[in-house]
Amino acid sequence: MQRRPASIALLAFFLVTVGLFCLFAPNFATTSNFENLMSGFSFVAILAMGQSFPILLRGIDLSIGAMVALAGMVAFDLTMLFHVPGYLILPLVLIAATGAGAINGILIVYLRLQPFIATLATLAAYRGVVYAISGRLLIPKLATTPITDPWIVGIETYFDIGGALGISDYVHLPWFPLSFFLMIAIFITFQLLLLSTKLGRDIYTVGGNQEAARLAGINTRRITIFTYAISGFCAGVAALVLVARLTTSTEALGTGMELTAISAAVIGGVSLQGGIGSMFGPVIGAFLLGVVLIGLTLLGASQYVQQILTGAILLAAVCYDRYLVVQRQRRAAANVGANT
Amino acid sequence: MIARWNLKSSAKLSKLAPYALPLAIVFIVIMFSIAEPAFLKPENLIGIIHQMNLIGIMAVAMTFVIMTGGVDLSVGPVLAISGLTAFFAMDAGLGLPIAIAAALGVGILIGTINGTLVAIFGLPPIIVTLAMLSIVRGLALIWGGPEWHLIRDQDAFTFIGTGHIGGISFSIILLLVFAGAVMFVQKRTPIGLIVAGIGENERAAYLSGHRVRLTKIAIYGLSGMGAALAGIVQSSQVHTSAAVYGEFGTELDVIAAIVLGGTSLMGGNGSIGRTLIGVIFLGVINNGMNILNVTLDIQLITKGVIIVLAMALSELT
Amino acid sequence: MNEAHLIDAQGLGKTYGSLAVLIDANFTVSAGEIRALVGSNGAGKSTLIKILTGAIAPTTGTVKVDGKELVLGSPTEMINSGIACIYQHSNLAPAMTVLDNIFLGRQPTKRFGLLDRKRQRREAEELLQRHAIQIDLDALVSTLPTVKQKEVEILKALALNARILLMDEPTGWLAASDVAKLHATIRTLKSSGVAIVYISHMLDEIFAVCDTVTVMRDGRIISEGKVADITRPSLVKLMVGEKLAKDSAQAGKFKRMARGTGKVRLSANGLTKRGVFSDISFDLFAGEIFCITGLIGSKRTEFLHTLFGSDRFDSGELKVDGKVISFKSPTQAISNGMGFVTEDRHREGLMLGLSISNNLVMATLRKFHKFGLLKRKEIYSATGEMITDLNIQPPDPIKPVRLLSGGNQQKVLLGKWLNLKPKFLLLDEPTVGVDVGAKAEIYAILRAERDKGAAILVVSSDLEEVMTISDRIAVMVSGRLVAIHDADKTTLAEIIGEIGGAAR
Amino acid sequence: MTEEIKNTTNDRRHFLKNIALGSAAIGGAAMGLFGNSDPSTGLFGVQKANAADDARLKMAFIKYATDTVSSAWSKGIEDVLTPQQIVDYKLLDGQGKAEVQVSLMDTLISDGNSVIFLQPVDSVALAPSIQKAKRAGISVITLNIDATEAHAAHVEMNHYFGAMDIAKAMGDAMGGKGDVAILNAPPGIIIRDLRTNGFVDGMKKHHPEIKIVADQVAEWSRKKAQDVLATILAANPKLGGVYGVNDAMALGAVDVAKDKGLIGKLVIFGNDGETGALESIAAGELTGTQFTDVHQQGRFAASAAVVLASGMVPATAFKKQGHLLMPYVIATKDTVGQITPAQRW
Repeated sequence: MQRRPASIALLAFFLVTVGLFCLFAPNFATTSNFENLMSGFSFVAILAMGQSFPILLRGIDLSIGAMVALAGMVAFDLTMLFHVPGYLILPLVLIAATGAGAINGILIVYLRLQPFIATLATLAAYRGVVYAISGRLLIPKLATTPITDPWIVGIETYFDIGGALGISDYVHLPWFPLSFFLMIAIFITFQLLLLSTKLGRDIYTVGGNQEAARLAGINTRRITIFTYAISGFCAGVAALVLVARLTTSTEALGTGMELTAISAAVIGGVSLQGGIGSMFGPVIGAFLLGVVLIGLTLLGASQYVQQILTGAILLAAVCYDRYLVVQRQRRAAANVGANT
Repeated sequence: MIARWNLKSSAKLSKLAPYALPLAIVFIVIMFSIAEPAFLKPENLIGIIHQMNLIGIMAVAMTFVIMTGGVDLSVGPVLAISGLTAFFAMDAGLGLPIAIAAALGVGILIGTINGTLVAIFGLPPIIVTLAMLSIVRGLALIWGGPEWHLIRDQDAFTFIGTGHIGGISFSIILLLVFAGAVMFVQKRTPIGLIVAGIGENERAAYLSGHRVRLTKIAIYGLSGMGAALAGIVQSSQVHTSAAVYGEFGTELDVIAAIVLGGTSLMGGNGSIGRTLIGVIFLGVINNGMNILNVTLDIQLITKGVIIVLAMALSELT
Repeated sequence: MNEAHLIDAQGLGKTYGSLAVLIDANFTVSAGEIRALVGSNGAGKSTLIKILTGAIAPTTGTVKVDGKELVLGSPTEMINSGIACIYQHSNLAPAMTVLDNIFLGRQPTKRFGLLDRKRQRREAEELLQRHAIQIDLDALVSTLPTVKQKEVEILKALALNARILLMDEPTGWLAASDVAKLHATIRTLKSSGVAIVYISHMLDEIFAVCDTVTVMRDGRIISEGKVADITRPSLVKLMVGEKLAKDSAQAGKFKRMARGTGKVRLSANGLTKRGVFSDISFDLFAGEIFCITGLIGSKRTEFLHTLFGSDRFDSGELKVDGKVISFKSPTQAISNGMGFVTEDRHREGLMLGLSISNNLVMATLRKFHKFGLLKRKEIYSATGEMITDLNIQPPDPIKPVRLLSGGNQQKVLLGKWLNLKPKFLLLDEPTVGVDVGAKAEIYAILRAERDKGAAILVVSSDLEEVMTISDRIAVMVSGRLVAIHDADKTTLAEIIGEIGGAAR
Repeated sequence: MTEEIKNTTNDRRHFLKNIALGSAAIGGAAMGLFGNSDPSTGLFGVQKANAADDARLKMAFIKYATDTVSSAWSKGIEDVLTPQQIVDYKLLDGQGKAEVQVSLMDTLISDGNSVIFLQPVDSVALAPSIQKAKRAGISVITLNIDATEAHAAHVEMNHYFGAMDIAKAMGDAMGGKGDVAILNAPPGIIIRDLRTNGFVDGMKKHHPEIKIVADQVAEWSRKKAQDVLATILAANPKLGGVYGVNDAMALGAVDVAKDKGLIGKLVIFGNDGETGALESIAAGELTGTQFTDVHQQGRFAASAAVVLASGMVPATAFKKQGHLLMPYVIATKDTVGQITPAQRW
């Protein structure tokens, strides 16, 4: 069910791109490169999945970059300033990030702000909070001290699946980073949520036809707040992955990430019209961006060219999405005709 | 007349809403001047306008786009590439008029491409201009490289950003003239009405015989031109041009100013005059916090909270 | 009718500002009853339905289901009480499957809010079987033809285990064979004790499927009774009321100007748009009001759009003032002196946030500028005159149109095109949601325009209106013009027969 | 950090010792700031050292973001690497984001580079990547911002002491009293802290009577600096000095001073010493700046890279990285003439 030509086309495009780079980019088809891809872009995929929820409701969340920084700094402060054990930090960070996301939703629902404006305001405000609570600025020594808490740093662990299965003699598998499995876990959870729970169906309903949802007795306000909270939650997970990878957090963490996440979600076929899209698309979208960036770097293309190409892919994705809509309308019109 | 009617009508609509922003400005000004009397010095007040010059020009130019329910995220890189165009044109020995025409032309061209993709192909403006943001920045960097290009011995060009006429900074005059011209277009020509009509009800505007697509392309072109003009002014003010100017966040400031001025992102009626008030509002906040030597964290938090409060107020009244 | 009432509404009233759209309505339906709710446009049917579905709260009155009083204005409350509605407009989530849409907002769940997919499918299949409907449960709704979408809507309502089912023009988009199937379904429902409120203009359908009938007019319930006890002419008479007789008599005072001045302004010859309408031919004369009537879904609106250039026809020939032409855009039509008062004034007609004045000049800006500059004095005087002429209330040019009553909004929309001094005026349902007073004013305006020599083409489902204003009447059924009459040589009964009966 | 710098004197011999080998090579390259030697001559050829395996060497520079200093470094690096005909060199942009730099590091490591030049966004954040590079046998040379993980070499402008000297020079020019303002970078980057601390400590040490009345963020930008300084001047009309943490911000201050007729009255210092700033000094507008020969800094780094790539010193041999603090001059109207055109960037 929910099978759409868009996802298949996207997957095909992704595979072709990977194939081309494997053929032409030196050192692309190596296990270490795929490790890099997985560890470098899993968190982007997580953010893109989070961003997809507001977009499914015809909203947008511009504040995820600031929320990543906020969550990162909360983790930093808890461990470096307050020496809270890691097993407590992880849930606390996620609660903080989810709360920040929920605040976005509350502003949108109860103050009736447009999502763009509400999250534009919190984009500034959360970044301000990051500077305000930054333990690095408070105690400069901490700026050069890495985080060592095993619970946090442990997120940056690699698993030798091939070795564990005893097949490494036959196939050379990359080691999989934990962040990749986190991403997969979130993917499965969200996909399950969207496709197999009432809540998920309600999200699609509200996004697809808010009036119908209201008439069907769905609490649209609660759903709206929930989607922005999810976006915040994903920012929290991404922040933990980043903090583990960097062994610190910076005030500027996450700058501009909202645009990357929106791009990945839109490339992944999540429609700005609301109610259309799954979690599969954003994940592929994020890794497509990753493949292109890494592949072009290996080919020695200027990074400026990469920016142009990223924009072009984004444009192509919306064009294709638009093309599908037009096709659908044509078919619907033809159907009506056939029945009159 | 028509525009005055609009203003008056919204005044009747709800007594508070149209005055909320000016009142908020007055309130904030009073707060700042109590905290730091120097805030009220004439040179500081003029300084506020001077500082919001670039945002002001871009906001004025983008107001029409927002009025139609669109948005233009690509203004930052357009600002950069227009500065580069002016520099390279002058570097090649072309005269100032040609340099400026070329710079504005580049902005108009990019805006027109945005407009075409939005109006003809029906693509979502936010994504089109986001993609263009990336593409234009890439082009600017390839073309201009990472360096700052010093603009030397171009007195006429330098005058644009730093000169004075009768004691008033020319860049302020430029902003006022540009805003005046766009305001004139909005109030005295049919265009303002058509744009508002498209924003209110695009289908009805089409059925009223207006060239909706052409109008949309043109207003994105205007937005591009505004960004290009801002690029010229900035390059003139800082005597350099560089591909990295108009960094991320510029477009958000511009949009915030317009929306604070009361133009809804959903489209509909708007006014250049009120956009300028929105610009001044942001300018006063920034300037006041700088003059009070407030740290960056408080500045950012205050800015976010004030935007939320201002918007919530105008929604609720 | 003697059993306990399943639904019992007493003293319902609804006013918008000064306009009362529903007045002291008492409405009761029993289990196993199929109740027809009829009345011309603006009679208050939709308001009653909206109150019963919780979409709006009434100004006065109570609603009880099974003797229990309900909190009004809450869709959830109404759904929980077993009231479901099939609307004219789609209320589906287009990007979701049929299965999901049937259970929209109330999918069966297991623990942890997980969907019970098996149960959902089983229930849906039972539903399909019980009502003998065939549909692919896994198809996306957006890929289905409109008729199938309607079935999904019906299934959605049925799946609510609704005991009271409101159907608002359920057959508007259905083909004849589907109508029969739907009626069979409705009878099945009736036998299982469901109460059905059936709203339709189709008298045939009412006589075919309904037990009882409630007639509404001008916001009031004026008659209730068994269908078996009533004849078709007497029902029609109840619907249109004494007023029509009076108005018709009055209309008699106005000269019918069939074929107007005798000069053909617009001539359609075999106009066809594949799958929408076909082979439409007629002449429109200067100085006449030509009405096309028919049911919702008979493609009259689509036809007007192709005349106006906002849509294209595939074949046929359109002559305007003797020249063969097909307008490529509204701009072109307007510059040829054609105006179009669209049906949905909120979606296609007005800029609600703009002032009366701005709306009035919206279609004629080219007349109000010189060298690109607005001639504001002229706008001021022209809109001032127009406001006075049309008696737009309040006469405040800067008032946003959003704040006006429906009738005044409609007058603004009309005035926008009158500014054009149109040679042709197309009007699509020109008096929907307009109170009686404004209606009369609008009719007077139309007659005045006719007398000035404009060729006026009105599309209306409101037979009262058609009989009142038209010089000639055409009947459109499923995309075809089935008859054209001179207004003074036909009768209401004949027209109703052609609309509802003859076609099916 | 400060302490570490004090211990590591700004003596280039310290650097040479750490580099351990190839003193001749570095000697040629590092002939001294104001010498006129061609830095690319007299080097050990990597050609020679690697002649046997005929493989091309890959080197890359991950810059902080797109700015003038990085470009000048890159140019200096190319000066040295281009004559080495078997070196492929590329320049990558970290976009000011730690996670981008980490990802680029990963890519370069799996691409088999032999030396990576890096200006880390953050000292700690890039440490794991540097560790990973070392495991892969890749030498990492950091520029300006040190990393907490030990690596092959670190070449740094002398931020802290330079800023102290600027404070001294500014105080001297102001006659030992008055108010000064700082046009600063956003917090969270080490260069900002070093320069600000150096300046504050310098004022305390040399001119305790001078008060720092404003410290505002101008985001490295000339335009923002103009706006911020104009505002600061409104509140502090008697302001005597302005320190721009980079030259762009200092030039923004000059623009304001020009506009308000304060040239000559307002003492303005910048940092880095890019061409525009030097011209401004010569024209008597900007009071001074800390000039570092950034090309030379790039050449030093590249020379070290060449030595490392020759394979005679394994990257793993470094327990603690070689450390070079670049020599600098406080360029003022009197000294600016000594800086030759070749040294300007």
